[in-house]
Amino acid sequence: MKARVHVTLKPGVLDPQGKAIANALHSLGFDGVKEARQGKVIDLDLDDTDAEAARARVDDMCRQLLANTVIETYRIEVDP
Amino acid sequence: MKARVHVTLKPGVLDPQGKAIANALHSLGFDGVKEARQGKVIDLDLDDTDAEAARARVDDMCRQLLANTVIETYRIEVDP
Amino acid sequence: MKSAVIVFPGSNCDRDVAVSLEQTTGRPPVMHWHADPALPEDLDLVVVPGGFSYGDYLRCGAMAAHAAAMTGVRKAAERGVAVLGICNGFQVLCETGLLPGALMRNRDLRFLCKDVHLRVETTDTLFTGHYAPGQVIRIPIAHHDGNYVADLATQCALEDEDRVVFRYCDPAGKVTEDANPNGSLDNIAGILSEERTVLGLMPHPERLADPRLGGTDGRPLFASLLEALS
Amino acid sequence: MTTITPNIIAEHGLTAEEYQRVLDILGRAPNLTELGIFSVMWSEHCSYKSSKKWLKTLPTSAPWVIQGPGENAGVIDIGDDLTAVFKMESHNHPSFIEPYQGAATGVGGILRDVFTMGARPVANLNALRFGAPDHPKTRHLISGVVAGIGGYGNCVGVPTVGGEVNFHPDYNGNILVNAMTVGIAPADRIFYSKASGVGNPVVYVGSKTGRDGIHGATMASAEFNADSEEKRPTVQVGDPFTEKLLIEACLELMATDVIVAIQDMGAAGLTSSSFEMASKGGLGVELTLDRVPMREEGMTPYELMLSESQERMLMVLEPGKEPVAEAIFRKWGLDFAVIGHLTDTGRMVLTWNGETVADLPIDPLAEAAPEYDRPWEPTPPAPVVDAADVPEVPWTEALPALMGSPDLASRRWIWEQYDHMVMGDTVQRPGGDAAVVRIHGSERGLAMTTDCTPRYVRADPVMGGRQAVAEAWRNLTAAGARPLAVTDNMNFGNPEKPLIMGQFVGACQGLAEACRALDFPVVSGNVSLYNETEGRAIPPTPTIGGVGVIDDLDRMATVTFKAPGEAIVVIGERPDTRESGWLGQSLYLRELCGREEGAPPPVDLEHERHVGDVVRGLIQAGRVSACHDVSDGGLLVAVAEMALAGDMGAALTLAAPSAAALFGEDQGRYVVTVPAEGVTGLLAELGTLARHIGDTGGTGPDAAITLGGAEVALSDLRAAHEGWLPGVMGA
Ligand SMILES: Nc1ncnc2c1ncn2[C@@H]1O[C@H](COP(=O)(O)OP(=O)(O)O)[C@@H](O)[C@H]1O
Ligand SMILES: [Mg+2]
Repeated sequence: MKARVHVTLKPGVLDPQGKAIANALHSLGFDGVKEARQGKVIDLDLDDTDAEAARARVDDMCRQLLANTVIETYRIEVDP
Repeated sequence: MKARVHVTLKPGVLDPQGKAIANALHSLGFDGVKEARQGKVIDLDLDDTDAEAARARVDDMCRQLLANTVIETYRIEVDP
Repeated sequence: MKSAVIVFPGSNCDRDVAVSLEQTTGRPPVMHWHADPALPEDLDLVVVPGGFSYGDYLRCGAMAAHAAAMTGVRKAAERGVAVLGICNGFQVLCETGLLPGALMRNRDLRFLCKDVHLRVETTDTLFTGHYAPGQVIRIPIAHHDGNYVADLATQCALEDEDRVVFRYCDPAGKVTEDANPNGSLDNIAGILSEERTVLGLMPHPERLADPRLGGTDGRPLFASLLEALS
Repeated sequence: MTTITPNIIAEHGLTAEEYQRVLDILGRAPNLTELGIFSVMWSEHCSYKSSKKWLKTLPTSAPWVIQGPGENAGVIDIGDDLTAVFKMESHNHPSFIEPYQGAATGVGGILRDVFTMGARPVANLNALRFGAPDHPKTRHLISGVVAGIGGYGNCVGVPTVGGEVNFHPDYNGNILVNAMTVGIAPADRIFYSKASGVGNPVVYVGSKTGRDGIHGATMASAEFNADSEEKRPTVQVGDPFTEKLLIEACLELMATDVIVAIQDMGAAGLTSSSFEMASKGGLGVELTLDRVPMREEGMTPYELMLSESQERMLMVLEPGKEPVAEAIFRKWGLDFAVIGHLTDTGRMVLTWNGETVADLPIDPLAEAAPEYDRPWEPTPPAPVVDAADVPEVPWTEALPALMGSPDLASRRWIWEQYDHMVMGDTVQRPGGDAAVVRIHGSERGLAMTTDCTPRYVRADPVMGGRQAVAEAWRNLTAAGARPLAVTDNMNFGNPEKPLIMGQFVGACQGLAEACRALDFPVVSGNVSLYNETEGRAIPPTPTIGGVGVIDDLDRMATVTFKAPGEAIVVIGERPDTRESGWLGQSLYLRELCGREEGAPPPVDLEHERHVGDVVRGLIQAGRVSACHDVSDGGLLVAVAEMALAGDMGAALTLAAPSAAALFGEDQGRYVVTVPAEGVTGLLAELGTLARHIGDTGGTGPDAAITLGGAEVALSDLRAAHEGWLPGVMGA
């Protein structure tokens, strides 16, 4: 079973990478970019067969390791 | 208009991040993780109003900046 | 003073800080392997050194926060043992929750290794007694992720409780935007825990604690610890 | 099974002649795996087929040389029962294709060459050449290469302390990334790659094998062209954390007595490492490929043998000692597998699923490796530029322009991205003549530098070759070190073209002459040929990495002006050129007159040696307070660099100097400062070899360089010098 975790910075937390991307796009001539934010995606290949159990386990992983909840939020997709 | 770009390593390319995440999850007791791969998501807020034009422009951005096509592939979602 | 340095597989300033500790205290620290949860007895000080603990691929310090040795560090901190986290060590301490806030990628996204000036904001700590209040010191930084962030409540608590220990400043001691190398909130370079026994800082005091290396402004930090803890 | 067609042979970079030799050796047609092995072993990169003949002419011995060329790295005695182990290696093509990973894996590879020999790496250097600063690709290449070198070295925890950077449009399509590592090993614990002991286990450690960089070695040996883009998937990704584990685990194992031989898996991975170990020991080797740790499913023997996955090593262990080694590698979280053993058959036998998939004779394959005596033509001599034909730009304009020009501007933007202080022994940081790293726990130091002036080499390969060595020697001397030995990285174009081959031959001759005259032997090196794009060759670039020892760090010199009122003295001018100055190939001529021409400055090796020995003697006797050699940009640039480093001005007393006198690039000169009380004695002693040209003085906002009634503020010089690279990089 596959799971995907999206980790993004909380709104309000300044995103230096996103800002740099927006600047770089502008200097390449892409003017229409109002904002850019960068996040992480972690794709997991799991032994689980039960989607709900998998989601709970991945949620655990996120809280313990994959996201820093001081500055980040996360979202889990489980692909049965 | 919002666009989202997913950038992932091409299959077969070594992913030290993913490897480290899988190891860390194992040592936290999450045994059922067979593999982990890490990618990026870039969220863009665009001036465009036409979805097709936006997609073409974002594709350009990917090739020029957002993805390193030597080792990465990308996928674009446009959210009208 | 009995000290221990935690050694993660990717630590690379463990020896450097051990050298400084030995030079100032006359006693080499115990080098403590990350996989061992039981820290030595009767410790006065634990140092979490700089480096790339487990490669730091996910987030700096994220994996190290779960190392067996960190259970020991947490317990020691609860008992009031002094804990010093330098650079990667600061990141690890934030990730474990021993210190508030987080360290993000530098404002300019580049790794930065250079001497910076710091203003000593408080001398009411185990770590800074040998500095003068407001003293400007020169210490190197070497990091990619030293951009300190915290929410407003934390920021206020740090200020109100006199827990900001070092701020980036110019050579004259002015805390300016230009003197901020990484975009840190309020130019913060180092902070204390609520109990004032845990210090995390991005600059490397152990790198300028030997005249041969071009300066000794880092030395009083170790001397302060020696006096406070012996 | 794949039949070997002429097409497949060509794809493997073998000529018809070379293939015939394969048939002769085997007495049959090879299978695909075997063909792959031949192709990498006989590639330019692994076999040195075009360069071997000339490399043999380099001097490689001295009483302090413990290991010259032929091993993973060179080894020299540095006293106190310690050795310095060092080498330089190129990662040019991979860095052009993927700058971050290409440069990062270049650093990883050279680190492995050094710790394979039992040394703890203590310093990294890098010699970089980029295209024109305004070329559309340059900025991206610089930022990627620099981030990659930093990303790898910083994580591994080895300080990156020095290097050099040049810009020239002829590198637009073919940048150079040469990485050098210096390590320190106990004299009684050096490890070699020569296998011994029939039956001994062959052990694989480190990362798992994936399909990385298959055919990388062949790629590095073929000229670039438009469809190189197609070769992109061969790029390897570095994992510096694993490298760090590998260093620690190997050094821990090396402290025991279980390793018979050890070899990193670099270019051509498992093939060349197993082949070289067995070949050096005159033995055979049998490998069970199924046991190789694999990262991906469905890998074939061909892929396993040719993969260039990083962070892997091959070892031969004492029999029965596998558990000792395994425990250490497991402790560090690394893969460990016994994949075969040594035999007395002299053959390499590979099995897969119980079947033999390759069976090759080792010695014949190694001995029959092609060796070419390629036709070559010398570079026609360039005319000497007459200074009278060169326009005089007032020095107040010329100096700031030069200080802010691409080849002279500050590299701070680069070295601030490298952790140059980790390990706590960097006593001379980047920015001076040589970097100096203290030998841990002592009051002695290792000085190191990398040098080459490609524009000189192109104008006159012999003289340019000499100059590269002389400049490295001079940089070490200027720090107060005794220069001991060099590593070289020979970067050239396509050797099948006689003029290019002539550049290589000439440079080797110049190198050899200088190394001999300066007692500065070559102990390791690397050759990178075919650095061409669309038929356009890079300027010939034989990079020299020099290493020396400082016996007492209290007697180390730096370039920094120390105190006001000290005499500024130039040492080493020849009486006949004292007032003239050599402008051919100078930066003055190129940057201010737009002329890149003429013969380069001659290098008189006897004079060079004499002056250097004098200067080193003065430093060691504590008689000078600062020292800097004169190179790119000439005398006034050298003085300006010392002034900027010390944040202190200089009042020069030269009478009506010409541009040639100020900016000529005559060789064999140093600028020193001497405390006032010591000047008279020094000048009397050195006679015409020394000239008092002014005094230090002036600090703060008013600091300036003054000369002939005019002045340039240090702040303006600093702005030009420090501003250029950040300006190019947009930050
Ligand atoms: N230009 C050179 N000058 C001297 N020695 C060289 C030169 N090029 C290569 N060598 C030596 O040849 C041997 C093989 O080099 P190389 O294949 O680059 O080493 P590795 O296989 O460790 O990467 C090494 O001992 C190296 O020092
Ligand atoms: Mg090697």
